[in-house]
Amino acid sequence: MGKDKLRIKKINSVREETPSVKTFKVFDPPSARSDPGQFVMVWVPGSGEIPLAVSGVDDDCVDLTVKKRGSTTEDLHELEVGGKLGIRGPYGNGFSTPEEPSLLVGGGYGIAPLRYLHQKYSSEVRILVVAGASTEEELLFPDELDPVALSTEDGSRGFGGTVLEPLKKVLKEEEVEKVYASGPEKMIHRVLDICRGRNLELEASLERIMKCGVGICGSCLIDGFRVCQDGPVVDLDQLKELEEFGVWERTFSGKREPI
Amino acid sequence: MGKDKLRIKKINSVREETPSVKTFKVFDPPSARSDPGQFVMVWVPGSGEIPLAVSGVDDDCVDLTVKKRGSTTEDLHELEVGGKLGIRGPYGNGFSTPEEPSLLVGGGYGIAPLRYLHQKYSSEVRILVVAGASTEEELLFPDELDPVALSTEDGSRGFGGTVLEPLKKVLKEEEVEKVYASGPEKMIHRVLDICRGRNLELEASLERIMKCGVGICGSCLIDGFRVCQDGPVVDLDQLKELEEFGVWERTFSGKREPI
Amino acid sequence: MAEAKSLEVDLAGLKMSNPVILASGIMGTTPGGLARVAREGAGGVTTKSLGPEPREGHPAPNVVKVTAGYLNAMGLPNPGVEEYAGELEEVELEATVFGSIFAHDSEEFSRVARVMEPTVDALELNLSCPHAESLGAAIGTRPPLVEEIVSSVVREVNIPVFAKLTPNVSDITEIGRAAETAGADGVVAINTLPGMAIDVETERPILGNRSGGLSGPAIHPVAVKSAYDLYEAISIPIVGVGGIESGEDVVETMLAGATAVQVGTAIADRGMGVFRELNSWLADYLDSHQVELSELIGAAHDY
Amino acid sequence: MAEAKSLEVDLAGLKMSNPVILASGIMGTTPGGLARVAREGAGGVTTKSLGPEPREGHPAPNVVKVTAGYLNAMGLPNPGVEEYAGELEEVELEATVFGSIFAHDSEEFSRVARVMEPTVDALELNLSCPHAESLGAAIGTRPPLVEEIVSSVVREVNIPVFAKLTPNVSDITEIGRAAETAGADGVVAINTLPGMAIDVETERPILGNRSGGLSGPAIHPVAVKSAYDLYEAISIPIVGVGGIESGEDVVETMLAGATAVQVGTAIADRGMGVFRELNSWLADYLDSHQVELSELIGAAHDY
Ligand SMILES: Cc1cc2nc3c(=O)[nH]c(=O)nc-3n(C[C@H](O)[C@H](O)[C@H](O)COP(=O)(O)OP(=O)(O)OC[C@H]3O[C@@H](n4cnc5c(N)ncnc54)[C@H](O)[C@@H]3O)c2cc1C
Ligand SMILES: Cc1cc2nc3c(=O)[nH]c(=O)nc-3n(C[C@H](O)[C@H](O)[C@H](O)COP(=O)(O)OP(=O)(O)OC[C@H]3O[C@@H](n4cnc5c(N)ncnc54)[C@H](O)[C@@H]3O)c2cc1C
Ligand SMILES: Cc1cc2nc3c(=O)[nH]c(=O)nc-3n(C[C@H](O)[C@H](O)[C@H](O)COP(=O)(O)O)c2cc1C
Ligand SMILES: Cc1cc2nc3c(=O)[nH]c(=O)nc-3n(C[C@H](O)[C@H](O)[C@H](O)COP(=O)(O)O)c2cc1C
Ligand code: FES
Ligand code: FES
Repeated sequence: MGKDKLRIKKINSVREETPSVKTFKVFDPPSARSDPGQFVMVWVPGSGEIPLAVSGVDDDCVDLTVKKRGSTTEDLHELEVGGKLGIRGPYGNGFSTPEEPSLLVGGGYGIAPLRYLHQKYSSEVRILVVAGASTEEELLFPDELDPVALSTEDGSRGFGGTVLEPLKKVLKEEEVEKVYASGPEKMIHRVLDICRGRNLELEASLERIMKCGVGICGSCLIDGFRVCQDGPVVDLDQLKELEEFGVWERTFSGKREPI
Repeated sequence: MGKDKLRIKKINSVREETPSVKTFKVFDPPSARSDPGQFVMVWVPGSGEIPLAVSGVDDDCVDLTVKKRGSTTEDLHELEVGGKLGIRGPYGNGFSTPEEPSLLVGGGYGIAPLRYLHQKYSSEVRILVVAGASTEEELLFPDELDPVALSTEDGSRGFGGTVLEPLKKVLKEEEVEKVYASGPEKMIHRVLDICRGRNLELEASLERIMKCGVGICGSCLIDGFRVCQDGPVVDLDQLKELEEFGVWERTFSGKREPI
Repeated sequence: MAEAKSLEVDLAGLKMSNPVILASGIMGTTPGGLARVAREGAGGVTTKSLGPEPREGHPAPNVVKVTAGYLNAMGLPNPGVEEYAGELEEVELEATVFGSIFAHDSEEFSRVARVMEPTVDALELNLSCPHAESLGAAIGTRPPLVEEIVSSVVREVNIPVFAKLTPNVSDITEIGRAAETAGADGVVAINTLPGMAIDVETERPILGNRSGGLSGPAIHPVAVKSAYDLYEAISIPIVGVGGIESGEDVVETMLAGATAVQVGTAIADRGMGVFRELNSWLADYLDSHQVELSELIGAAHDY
Repeated sequence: MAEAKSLEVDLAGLKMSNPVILASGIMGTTPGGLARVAREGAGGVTTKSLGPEPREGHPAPNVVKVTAGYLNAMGLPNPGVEEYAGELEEVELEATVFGSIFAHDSEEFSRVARVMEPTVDALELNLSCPHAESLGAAIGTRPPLVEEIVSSVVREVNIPVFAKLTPNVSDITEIGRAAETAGADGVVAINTLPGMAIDVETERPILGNRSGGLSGPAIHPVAVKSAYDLYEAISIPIVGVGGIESGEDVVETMLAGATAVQVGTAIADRGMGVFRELNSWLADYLDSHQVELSELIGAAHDY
């Protein structure tokens, strides 16, 4: 059984990060022992079950930083302190321990797992952050992560457009050995190109539809790679091998559709 | 699962103890870690499954000392070195550690668990043995146990009759604080009377029909006492409380019959 | 502080001190075994299934451990209903007593029921033993037969009659409905699932009877679904059985629709203390959730 | 030293490199998943069950862990047979490929079979999914329907056709016989058992679909008994499925009567390496027992 059995937990605190993102703190020792990059499956009773990255750890509590997007995240956003969630996991693998000057690049709520990585290692290793958001007010954890560069889609702060421009700029200016990326697959696909061009190491956290989290249902497959178990963190060499990566995604039926 | 799962083992050696009793040595670490008095359930493939006391331990091997009685023990006696047995357990509780001058009294193959007790503790504590058998040649472990007194039903050696006479004699002559008894229920019933009369401590190992060994089937009940789990070792206080002890036994159907 | 919640339950008119009942075939081979379980805190106890004649049962091995449960092929050993009922009269029991019976046909069922009636509080008809050839399995899978047997026993006796159902059917609610139509006061679900274990060293089926019935945590999800489905289909009370090991399992089974539960195999792994443990967990649950026991029954159907 | 024993097996004319097949619905949602499992050493791979139209499946949660297994209620998500077959053509697979299909009636089954046929080595008819309303469960529990569907597909295609059976019947051999009579080349047994889990904190059924199918070690004894009973009843080959996790489980299932086995849920606990592990255990077993793989099939029936 262990980590796979559903654990019902009460929400300890809720923090509004941006108009569309909240962080839920939950007492849950098993996921508080996760590595940055791992995720949990979160059941919102009466609504649905979704994968969420651990965005931080505080003793035996975990932070879940959730963007309001569709039905389940909306219902989750309705929950207050004391509200009940089901949690199982943590699942998948985590990022490696950053040992050299590293750069974290995150788009949207994709910054969530990177925030945990930053929290855990930024006192030991030089870690720079480049972040992107739709608008200035949607920027996540600006104070904690103190990004060296950033972008907003509407140009309200930093570069206008995607996070790729500030990323390239920083890579030109700063000494960086390794990039950690998390965000939409399209973005990661581009980051991969950028890293390959510059001979940088890369680890990225991927997202797919995850119905089981335990590696059997096949909903998260990229080629034969199970993002839930073999990922969600992949390195550059793995990404190069994945033919469907950045090209095809899978719908709930398993049908492939262009990304 | 643990000790309850059936383990298939090959017989390491077979020793003929008497014309009707053989000792089978089997490599089986779980039962080699048993306490004297505990028993195992032994499957003789193609024949049946029966409870057998551990009669000795030798590293990771156990001795099973078996009297040929009916179909399953006959089939077991046919097995040779390399023959396969299924073993589960050990089950039940064991004898307490003898700490004062003790006397072991065993009738027939009932001596089996006492032999293990003797093997384990006779170098530390003064332990006397009184044994009974049907005939001289059926006497078990005479050299190892070196009985101070014995009986045979046919009078071919020691007292003629049951083990009770030599027992009473030894209790008169020797300093003994505690008696450990194993054998037919009728015998133990008498030993109980003897010990109560003399204010001696008593522990006895009981035998009943045991179909499961794990405390659910109810075939081994004496009143509400499950010999397989709550026993097979009982002390004097427990025996006093058992109304059916020595009076009623249960057949395979659960019907009670006078002992 | 609020008063401690009561564990008392009314099961088809039977007032029980708590909803945890000993399942048939476990420890109930003798009335002495029932008395022990009653002392250990069970609200009710069920006898071994008793038939018209004494039976020795199947050859050993009778029990084999499998992952998360046991296979058993006892083969309904029992001393016969006369013998057992006689012995039962001598024993004082501080729990509600369910007399489990089996037979070949409705006439024989009625006869056995008549003998059992004076010594028990309720009857449980074992329509479902999966491993006694021509006894049980065939009966419990056919609604018309179930109806015939239940109504014949109900006519015969004046105590509550429960029909124990096998999960070995495509739709357990059909059998539950047949029992209800025939006048059963409640149903008990589920009996064991048919299963088998073969030893790879000797290539032999391990059980003396080759195959047997699967019990224990392995079958718990099947038991929960059975209680849930029956709750939608019938309005007589349901006693939930199958792999209940913890207080959580008790509550889960009640939320599915059970008014009370039975516990069997858990005794092997948890010991005789399991009845007290389940009840104390249950009491804590009622307290901390500020809910009455009766409110749990079928509550999962609200969602 | 004796030569290493071969793991090759002939299953209804299909030559497989070893008898361990990926079960339907596990990893087979995409042909890429099948390719991965083939690389991991499976002798055969089965596609997710494909239907005539795309289906998104049931709402989440789709999977919940229970003791010794999982409950799943995927709800047969699949991109539709056309889409899948198209994608399957692009992929090179080093294993025997079984195309699992489902449909509402015999005519639809035949249509889906026709689309699938060119891209697979054999067909597996999912007559047994217990949790897609009106799909599967009803069909697989009724012998005449099974017969009708199997014979219609067998007439339609020129590759081996396997019928996958549900254990959710009183007598699985009736269904097996119906499949054999209708010309099936083999049967696959078993699919999941109906089950349910309810959370005691929220009082809610956990699965989005409320109930689901139980898989994993919990159901293994049921799978062994099914294979054993089918072996006595029919003479077409049996593929054993259900809770197989270890080499010992493979041998046990073959001794019961299976010519090959399928593995699903074990991937969750044992990882993708499970196919290699089972095969290497099996090879060691054959060596140390000096027995041919084919001699295992049904050997437990000699006792
Ligand atoms: C490994 C991983 C980590 C993630 N971490 C975060 C995070 O830290 N913060 C965050 O905000 N988001 C995260 N996501 C994305 C998050 O899971 C989706 O935003 C969420 O599932 C959307 O659900 P919805 O109902 O709000 O939206 P909709 O798109 O309307 O989805 C409706 C339903 O579809 C299902 N569904 C949707 N997306 C997924 C999915 N990816 N997997 C399984 N089921 C899905 C759910 O059942 C949901 O109820 C992560 C995703 C993955 C794969
Ligand atoms: C705790 C305990 C320890 C024992 N230790 C020993 C020992 O060390 N040495 C020894 O020789 N004998 C011991 N016995 C007795 C031994 O179990 C019986 O002698 C043996 O079961 C007889 O089987 P049989 O087939 O030879 O005889 P039969 O009397 O012909 O029995 C036929 C069948 O009945 C069943 N059966 C018979 N007796 C029992 C029983 N007590 N429990 C369960 N099933 C039974 C078996 O299935 C057997 O195949 C012990 C018994 C118990 C309860
Ligand atoms: C050893 C054993 C003997 C059983 N004997 C009977 C019986 O005689 N009559 C009956 O109705 N059920 C019998 N059962 C089934 C149980 O009453 C119960 O329905 C089943 O074991 C599931 O519950 P559990 O998982 O709590 O054991 C027996 C079960 C076991 C394990
Ligand atoms: C997540 C999941 C999805 C499944 N999907 C299907 C399916 O689409 N078609 C099918 O015939 N069986 C399906 N099954 C049943 C399996 O093929 C198999 O029969 C069952 O799980 C028992 O085997 P196991 O214990 O090895 O998993 C599914 C099982 C699981 C766990
Ligand atoms: S989410 Fe099911 S296999 Fe990855
Ligand atoms: S042998 Fe079954 S309860 Fe003791």
